[in-house]
Amino acid sequence: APARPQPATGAGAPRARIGLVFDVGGKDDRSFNDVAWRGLVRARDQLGVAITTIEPSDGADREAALRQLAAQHLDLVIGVGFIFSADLERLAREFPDVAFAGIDYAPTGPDQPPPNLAGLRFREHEGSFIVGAIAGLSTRTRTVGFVGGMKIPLIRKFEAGYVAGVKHVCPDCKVFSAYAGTEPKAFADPALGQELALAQYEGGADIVFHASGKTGAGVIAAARAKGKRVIGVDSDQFHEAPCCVLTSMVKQVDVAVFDAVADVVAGRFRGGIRELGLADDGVGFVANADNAHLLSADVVTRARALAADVIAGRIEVPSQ
Amino acid sequence: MTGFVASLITLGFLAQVLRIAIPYVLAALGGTLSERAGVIDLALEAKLLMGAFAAAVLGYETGSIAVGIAGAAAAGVAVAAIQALWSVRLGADQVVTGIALNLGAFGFTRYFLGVRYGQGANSPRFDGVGTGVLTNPITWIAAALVALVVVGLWQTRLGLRVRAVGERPDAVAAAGVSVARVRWAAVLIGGAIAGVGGAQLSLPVDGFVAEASGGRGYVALAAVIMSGWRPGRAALWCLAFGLADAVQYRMQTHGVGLPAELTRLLPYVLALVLLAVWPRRVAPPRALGQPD
Amino acid sequence: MTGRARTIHLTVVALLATMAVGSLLMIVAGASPLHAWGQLLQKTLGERQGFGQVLFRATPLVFTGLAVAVPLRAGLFNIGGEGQLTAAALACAVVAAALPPGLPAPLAVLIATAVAFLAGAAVGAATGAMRIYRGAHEVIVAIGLNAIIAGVALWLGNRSLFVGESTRTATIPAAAQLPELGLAGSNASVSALGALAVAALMAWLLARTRVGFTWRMTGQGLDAARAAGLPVDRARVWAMTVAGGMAGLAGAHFVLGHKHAYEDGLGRGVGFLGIAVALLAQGEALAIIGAALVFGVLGQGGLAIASDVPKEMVDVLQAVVVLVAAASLGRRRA
Amino acid sequence: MTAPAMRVRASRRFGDCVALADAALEVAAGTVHALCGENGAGKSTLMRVVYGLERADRGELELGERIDLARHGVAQAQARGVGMVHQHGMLVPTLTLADNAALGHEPVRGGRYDRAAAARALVAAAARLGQRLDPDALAGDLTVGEQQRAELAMVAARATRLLILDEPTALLAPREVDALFAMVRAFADGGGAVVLVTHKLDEVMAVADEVTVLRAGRTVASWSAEVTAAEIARAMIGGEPPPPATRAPTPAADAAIALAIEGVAAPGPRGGGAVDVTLRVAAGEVVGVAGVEGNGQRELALAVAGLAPVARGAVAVGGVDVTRATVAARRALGLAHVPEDRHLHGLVQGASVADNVALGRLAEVGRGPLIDRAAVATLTTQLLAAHDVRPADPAARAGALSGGNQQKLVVARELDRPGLRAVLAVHPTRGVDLAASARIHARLRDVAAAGAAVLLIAADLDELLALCHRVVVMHRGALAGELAGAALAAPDARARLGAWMVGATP
Ligand SMILES: Nc1ncnc2c1ncn2[C@@H]1O[C@H](COP(=O)(O)OP(=O)(O)OP(=O)(O)O)[C@@H](O)[C@H]1O
Ligand SMILES: Nc1ncnc2c1ncn2[C@@H]1O[C@H](COP(=O)(O)OP(=O)(O)OP(=O)(O)O)[C@@H](O)[C@H]1O
Ligand SMILES: [Mg+2]
Ligand SMILES: [Mg+2]
Repeated sequence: APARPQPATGAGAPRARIGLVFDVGGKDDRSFNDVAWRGLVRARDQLGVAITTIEPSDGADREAALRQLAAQHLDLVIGVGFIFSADLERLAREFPDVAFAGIDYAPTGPDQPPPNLAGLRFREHEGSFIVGAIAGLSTRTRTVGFVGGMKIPLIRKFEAGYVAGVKHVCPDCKVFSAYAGTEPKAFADPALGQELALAQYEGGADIVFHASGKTGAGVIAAARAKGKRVIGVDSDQFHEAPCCVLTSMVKQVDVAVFDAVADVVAGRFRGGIRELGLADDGVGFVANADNAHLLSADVVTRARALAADVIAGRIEVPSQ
Repeated sequence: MTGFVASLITLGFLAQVLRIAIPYVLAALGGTLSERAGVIDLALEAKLLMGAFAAAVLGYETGSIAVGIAGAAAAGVAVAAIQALWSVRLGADQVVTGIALNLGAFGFTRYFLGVRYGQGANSPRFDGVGTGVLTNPITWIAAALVALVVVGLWQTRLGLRVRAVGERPDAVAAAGVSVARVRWAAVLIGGAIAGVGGAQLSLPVDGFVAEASGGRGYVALAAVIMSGWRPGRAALWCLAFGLADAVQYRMQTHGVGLPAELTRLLPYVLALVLLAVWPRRVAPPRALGQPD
Repeated sequence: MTGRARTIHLTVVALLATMAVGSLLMIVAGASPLHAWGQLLQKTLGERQGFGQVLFRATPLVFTGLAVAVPLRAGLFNIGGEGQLTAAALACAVVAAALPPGLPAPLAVLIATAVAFLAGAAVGAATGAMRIYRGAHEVIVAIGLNAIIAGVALWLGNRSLFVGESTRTATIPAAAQLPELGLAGSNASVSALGALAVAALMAWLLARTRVGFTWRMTGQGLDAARAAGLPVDRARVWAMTVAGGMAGLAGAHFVLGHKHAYEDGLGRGVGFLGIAVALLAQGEALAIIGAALVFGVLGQGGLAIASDVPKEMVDVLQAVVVLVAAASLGRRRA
Repeated sequence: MTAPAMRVRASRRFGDCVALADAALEVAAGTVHALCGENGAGKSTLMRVVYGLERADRGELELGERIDLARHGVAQAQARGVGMVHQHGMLVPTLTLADNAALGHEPVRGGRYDRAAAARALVAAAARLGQRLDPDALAGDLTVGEQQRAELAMVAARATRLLILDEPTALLAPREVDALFAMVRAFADGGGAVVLVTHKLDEVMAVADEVTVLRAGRTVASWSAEVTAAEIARAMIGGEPPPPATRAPTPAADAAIALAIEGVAAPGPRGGGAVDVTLRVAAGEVVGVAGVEGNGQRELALAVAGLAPVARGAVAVGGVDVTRATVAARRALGLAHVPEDRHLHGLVQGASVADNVALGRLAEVGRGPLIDRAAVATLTTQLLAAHDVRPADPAARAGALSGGNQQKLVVARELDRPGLRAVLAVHPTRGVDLAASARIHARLRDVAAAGAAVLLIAADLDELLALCHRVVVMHRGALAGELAGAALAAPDARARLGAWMVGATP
């Protein structure tokens, strides 16, 4: 993208310079990266910071992109995606004067991350558990599906929570599950997502939950074409298909990004790992006027109760 | 397991096979024409990618599917024109030219999206052709093109010249036919066909994503080679690839067989095993890769 | 034209074409070409950090460039650098992580590097054997192997090799890690020197040794070489084997000199770019160093000016460079 | 005399090579005109200019009227009744004869190519020449001779004014040559003009009414009256022709068998090939293999050289069985090979002369895993000088040498080797000029005299009769007859060999 440093609204020098590197799928994937971008834009508009973003094209490029931003000694460099974890640790050690934040950060060793690295994690399995329960309660065919992007532990978390949620409310419901592939491209292959979802719908599933980034655009397109229901991920994907998006497992990446920037601006940035779950509103599901016609009030009530149980520790949600 | 088997004998499955196979089929038809004329078509990947890109960008800008498909053909022709200029006119190495075009198309699509829409990985969404197979004009175009290429290659004047020029260009020249003109025609027509194949990668999913071709051009080239440079058979091979993919999706869905990382590899393993146990029987066009 | 005059001519034309197309792309993107080119060069050749990154990018390209050039000289096309690199990097990381503690650094590096070379070589050998003994086109075989290796590597990783929730293997011991070159803030490591040495070795091998001679003759005139009694089949399988080893060294560069572990997607794209590097260098082992540096400058420079021009501009420029090289070599064989 | 059927004057360079330097030719209607000259004299180039296949840098052309050479092309030439049968066949092997004949003039019906009409036209054209052919046969499945006859039928059907035959007899048996000349004669008698490109003087004497000689791209002589073969030869080479080849001394009767071919079958890729050949060549003996091309000689040679598998039978060099041995092992035993196709099997065209020498002599210039470049340089310089290869530049690209010099280089490398036991020479002087041919003949003689067994496969009976102690004829993959000793010197030797070549019993 012409990710030119965008001047802060209002006059004068920016209050901080922020860099962000996107994950595979890129800006406008209408999912994960999109939420991060929204958080950054809000920070730019409300906090008056200058932003620079890079959409890396492939493997070897990613670390170089982060490094490029770090070498400019920006105030904060954000890596969107677990894939940046190891690179962020190393760069944080190399550039102690730069603050780093990693979304979906997963520590690569037993050591504490360096003090200038904030790792932001989400308990996706908790949110997935709730939308799984919603699916289990809403299915008419007693069959639901899951489409993952790349088969990696992070996405397994979504799947595990989702399956547990379905089974919790409907023990004999069937759950199909499929992954788009073995390369990062699996997060950016809507044609493939569409085929995987169609295979599930045609196999009898009437609700499919996707955790596949841009690939999900194909999953949603399949739902639209089939007139079946779909569960979005990361951001509220209702507007991708108002006919069909039952709910979305939202992940407040935008909040996390905005907060990290706000901390830097306010001079209270601190490193360490923060994990956001249902309890922190870091993950959740969407129930509002938009999707009220798809999501019955009973189901919402039941889902809220389950969320309370999870928060209270009465339900242990598996993450793998 | 029964669910898996049952899922294979549905119309939906058939439709899926077709949907997946169309880009391969069209790329392979285009590749066959070009290679039959003696020009190695390693640029299929670029033609698919540019076709997908042009279809999405023009579809979005004009709101017309027809314009999108025409644009895809034009984009394929544009790539083919560079390829022909380099291969036929300048006598450049055809493998090198193809690889370079693939690299360039990859960069150009992302660059253009960045400049025009401020995002390198995705084109803006618009209403494409949907997932229907019978309602998708590309399906019908593809069916017509398979017939046209087969008939064209074996039963028309140009087809005869294309087949001749890939074998003995000197003999064609001695018969008073311009070798360059026949090659240009074959490469450009092939480019248009492969470009339309690209449209199938973006129109059904309502937009273009970077690297939408995802190696399909190379797989299509494999089909061309395995078919012995026969368009009908190449199309069948492509259907087989589509079939393998679709079966694989359903294996995953129904939890049959191997882990997802491995089921995805079935088409590749299949192709390699076939190549290993079934050594090459058909010789390539003799002048393939020779500048003149 | 003599060889040297042709090289100069090619360089000048490639430079002009790159500048013309690049400037056009810059203007379309709304940037001033003068400023953008200035920045591109300043941030790559004018700064220690940037130059270090150029070296870092060029290093694996030398290896994957050689991985294409060697078989190219022997008449085979190696498009399998990606898979060879991946297999090698995984093997290298796993073995390096399992090395007994207390092993002296040079020995650890040597063992890990040898493993990478051998793993890549094994993949290359399989490709070559399929081509020579089964008649399967090496491009098709290599494309298949690339996909299969990527899938199997991820499967192995997910099953047992990745640590924790990551897609990364265990970090290798310090003894196996290559020291950095000390170009502040860059990733350049001593593997850059290794690349120089290996390129020189390959140049010598091609020019002076029996096996290099056999490769060259096989590539230029397979039937004549066979009729003269050269072991052309074996030589071509060996060329692919050595090529796999070269790509394997690129894998070692990433594992030992950069990431200190294997992670999914490591070095992805570098195998393919090696094709362009080798083609630009016309298959000459020493020229590959220069070609790799050109690509390093473009790649790093593109990132440096990404805020003005989409960095994919450099992919287009790399294509332009290769096209110019292809055209200027055009009919010279006649 | 009426206006000529064709008159041309042209200049043409290829890079540094001047192929035509204002070469001129005039052919009258109703005549057969022989165009002679050594290899590389420019005969083919001049004819290709007339036929519109080659551009002239400068020149003029008349085909009944002045032709603008800038707009001239094959289609234009054909439209004016010019037809040409090319020196190297011009059929597309994967197409049928009918498709080949139609190429460029495809009959079309209802938008489609009308294959049946093309086949009918070809059959009719062949019938006019008294030939029968299968229009649906794939060109590549035919022997070269059959291909050439088919091409002649295709071309003759269209040519009305001028028929150009570029060295048409190289692939024909003597009887077939007679038939061809009868046809040529008939064409001329019908008012057409014929250019017969050749450097075989007996053919010139037999059929031509007029003769033009090219040398180094220039027209050096032209006769329309009686002329002797010797005069033509002098004009062709610009001096006295070299003395005829001599035979090596006859080896002793008890000389050891150095090259043994025992019941060998070596099928070709499309069938045919050698069926059952037994041939033993003693040390010091020169054995010739005659035959019309496509009767298994090529497959036999490739099998002996180790370049094609032997289906049945055995091959031995110096008493050692090499049936399954590699090429390298055969060479180590002292087998040398002057291949038929020097472009394909002889030299690596893109490599230097020195590399090409090293290629065949690695045993001498290798030092362990390395190659001794000084040794290569010494050996190359010595070979180039000894065999008069020009230019004597070890760094020159082999492909840049003229055909004759390329062949001299191959012969030098192969026959100037230590430990030579057996020599396989296939068409060693094809396409080589007289002086170079003489050197190659002398060289073959010398290695035989020095004790090597020589198996000489050649099409030219004169060459075989002059050099060989014994000549066998191959027909349909098997040996059809053999002449040795005095029988070779008998006046009916040529006739007997010629009869065997077409499968008749003399
Ligand atoms: N060399 C040829 N000449 C004429 N027709 C051919 C030739 N090869 C194939 N055909 C016919 O053209 C039609 C389409 O050919 P297609 O491209 O499908 O190849 P194919 O099915 O592999 O050919 P085949 O069945 O002959 O092996 C078929 O009817 C086929 O028989
Ligand atoms: N396309 C070409 N490129 C370069 N040189 C050529 C080309 N065609 C012919 N020549 C050269 O031009 C000269 C004349 O060639 P030409 O084929 O006309 O000779 P020729 O008299 O027909 O010989 P031959 O008896 O061997 O057929 C030769 O030196 C030949 O090498
Ligand atoms: Mg068929
Ligand atoms: Mg000639």
